[in-house]
Amino acid sequence: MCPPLSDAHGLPPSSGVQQPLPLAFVHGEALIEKPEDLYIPPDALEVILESFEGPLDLLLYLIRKQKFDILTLPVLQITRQYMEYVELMLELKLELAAEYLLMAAILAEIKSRLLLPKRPDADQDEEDPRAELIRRLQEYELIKKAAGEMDALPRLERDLFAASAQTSDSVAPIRILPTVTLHELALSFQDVLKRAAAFEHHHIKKEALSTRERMSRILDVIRGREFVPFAQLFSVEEGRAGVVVTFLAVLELVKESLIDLVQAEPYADIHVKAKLAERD
Amino acid sequence: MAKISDAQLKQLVEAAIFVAEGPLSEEKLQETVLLDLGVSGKRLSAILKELELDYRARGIQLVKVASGYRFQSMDSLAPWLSKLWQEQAPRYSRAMLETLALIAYRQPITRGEIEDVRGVSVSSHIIKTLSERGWIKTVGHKEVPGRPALYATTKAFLDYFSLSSLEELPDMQEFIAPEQDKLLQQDNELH
Amino acid sequence: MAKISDAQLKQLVEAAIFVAEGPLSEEKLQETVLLDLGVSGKRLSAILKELELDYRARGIQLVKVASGYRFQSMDSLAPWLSKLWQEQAPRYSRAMLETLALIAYRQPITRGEIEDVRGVSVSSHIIKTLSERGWIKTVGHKEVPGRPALYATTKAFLDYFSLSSLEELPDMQEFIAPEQDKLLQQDNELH
Repeated sequence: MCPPLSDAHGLPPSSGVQQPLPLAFVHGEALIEKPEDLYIPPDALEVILESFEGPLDLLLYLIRKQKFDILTLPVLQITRQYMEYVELMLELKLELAAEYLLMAAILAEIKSRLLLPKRPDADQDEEDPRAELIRRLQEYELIKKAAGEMDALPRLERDLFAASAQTSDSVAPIRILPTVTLHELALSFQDVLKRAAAFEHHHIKKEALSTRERMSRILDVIRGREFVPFAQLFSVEEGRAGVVVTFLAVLELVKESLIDLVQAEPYADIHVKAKLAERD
Repeated sequence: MAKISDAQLKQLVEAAIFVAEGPLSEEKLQETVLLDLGVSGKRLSAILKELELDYRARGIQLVKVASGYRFQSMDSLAPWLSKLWQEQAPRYSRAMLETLALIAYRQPITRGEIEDVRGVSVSSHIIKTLSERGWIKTVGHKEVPGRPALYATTKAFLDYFSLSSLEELPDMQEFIAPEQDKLLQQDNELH
Repeated sequence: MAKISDAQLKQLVEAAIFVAEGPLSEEKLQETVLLDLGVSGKRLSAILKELELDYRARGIQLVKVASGYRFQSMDSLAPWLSKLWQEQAPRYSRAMLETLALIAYRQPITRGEIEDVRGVSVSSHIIKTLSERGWIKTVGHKEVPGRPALYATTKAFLDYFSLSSLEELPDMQEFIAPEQDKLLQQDNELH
């Protein structure tokens, strides 16, 4: 539900930018009271009543409709009319926001204060009880007007459409590649060497006898030979660590299908044979 | 391309504004298509002015909105152009427009302050819709109990309404209380 | 609008092609923006022809593609317009720089050898990125199991770093402490 905006004078929706509600208006004026000679379907009345944005909006409408001046705010008449509308809303079982009843209370309070005779010793500076309500009504009217003007501003999708063109086929996103300086490159090299050095310092044996290296060496040893006795791959001088690395290298080579292990019969010597087909 | 002729510059700037996804500011033009071409700000402004004149009599116009330059259709053509789309342009309820107007004119503002002026509560749905459209954003929190969010409008809001700054909103002066005026000015200086 | 002047028709057709989401055919124009305006096919064609001529010297051009008319940027502007979509690639990782450094200083070198020195595996992504940048290339295969590729730097690499030859790379001796130097030598002997 989007009720039309009223015009700048606070009269409910005449010919705003948005669509007026046809049944609810006559000569640009909302038909709230049931005129004697015109039947308004209850639905339309509901729509009209629902179109108020709150108690301030309703009050403003009543004031403007009666051509009252906000500044003099005839509280007695306005309160009576306001209550009539609120009762109508209750009668139609409209979901009445608590704000409407709060406003009714405020109006009643202002009314009673105005009716009370002023005591002679009363503070001369005592504020007019209507002042706060008048200020609020003025402020609300201003924002209502601003909203109306904002709605009338030309805007995208409704009044304006962004104009665009396609790029020709050869337009392609450019990726700016990171820059690298020679200094960075040298430092990186230095870093990696330092790290490798530190690594070797702590694990010097492991590194010297690295599996990969041993794999290459084993392949080198068996190259061009038919069968190499398994034991020949090991050298005692390297000690336990060396034996382990060689063994791991052999397993790795088998796994990568670079060599075959051959045993003629159980408990016979194991021989190592290069998988020639795999080479080159 | 160390040097670029005026004719080439105009073609380049024109094409860039047309193919870019959103409005293009002069800064953005300098950082992208004009990069390394050494086009002075003065020369660029002159070219933009020329383009604006070139299109004045055409069906689309070069306009400057908050986030930069864009081409847009003449608003008098809207009734015919809108037939290109099946759906109608979205309409906004009075509640939404009044909330938006309050945020635009009184920013930064809290939800409570909006409710005080409107005399009714502001639904979360409205705040959510305005945020999702990218028209409003939270710019801070008010140092009062509950630290409510302070809302302000965005450049996208100005772009949507084809405005280049908040000052172009109708009747700005009436709405601005002195201290807010100062804030607004500060805000503009930041942009 | 029962009658539309040629000037108005041109503005409308122009704006429609600019604001439409895709190319607009003459039929689609007739069914949408020109609906009920009674514009003959001949008149529309003439207007489109005029528009095409109007834009011939501009940064964007009216072109007819399979599904209709659209405006598109002049092809010759592509290198500059592409910059509207430029993105900064993230900085190279340490792994990337170290790999490049090893290839530069120890070329020709296999991936396995780089991994041995760095102590971690070298991702295919790194080799791919460096190859795509044109800084490294495969110069052969090492005659060891698996015949791994031997990488070396390219002329483009030298050009990028303004070097005329690899000898101009900063001398590592300056950096390397004696014991590291020894290790380096050992390492070199293995090659």
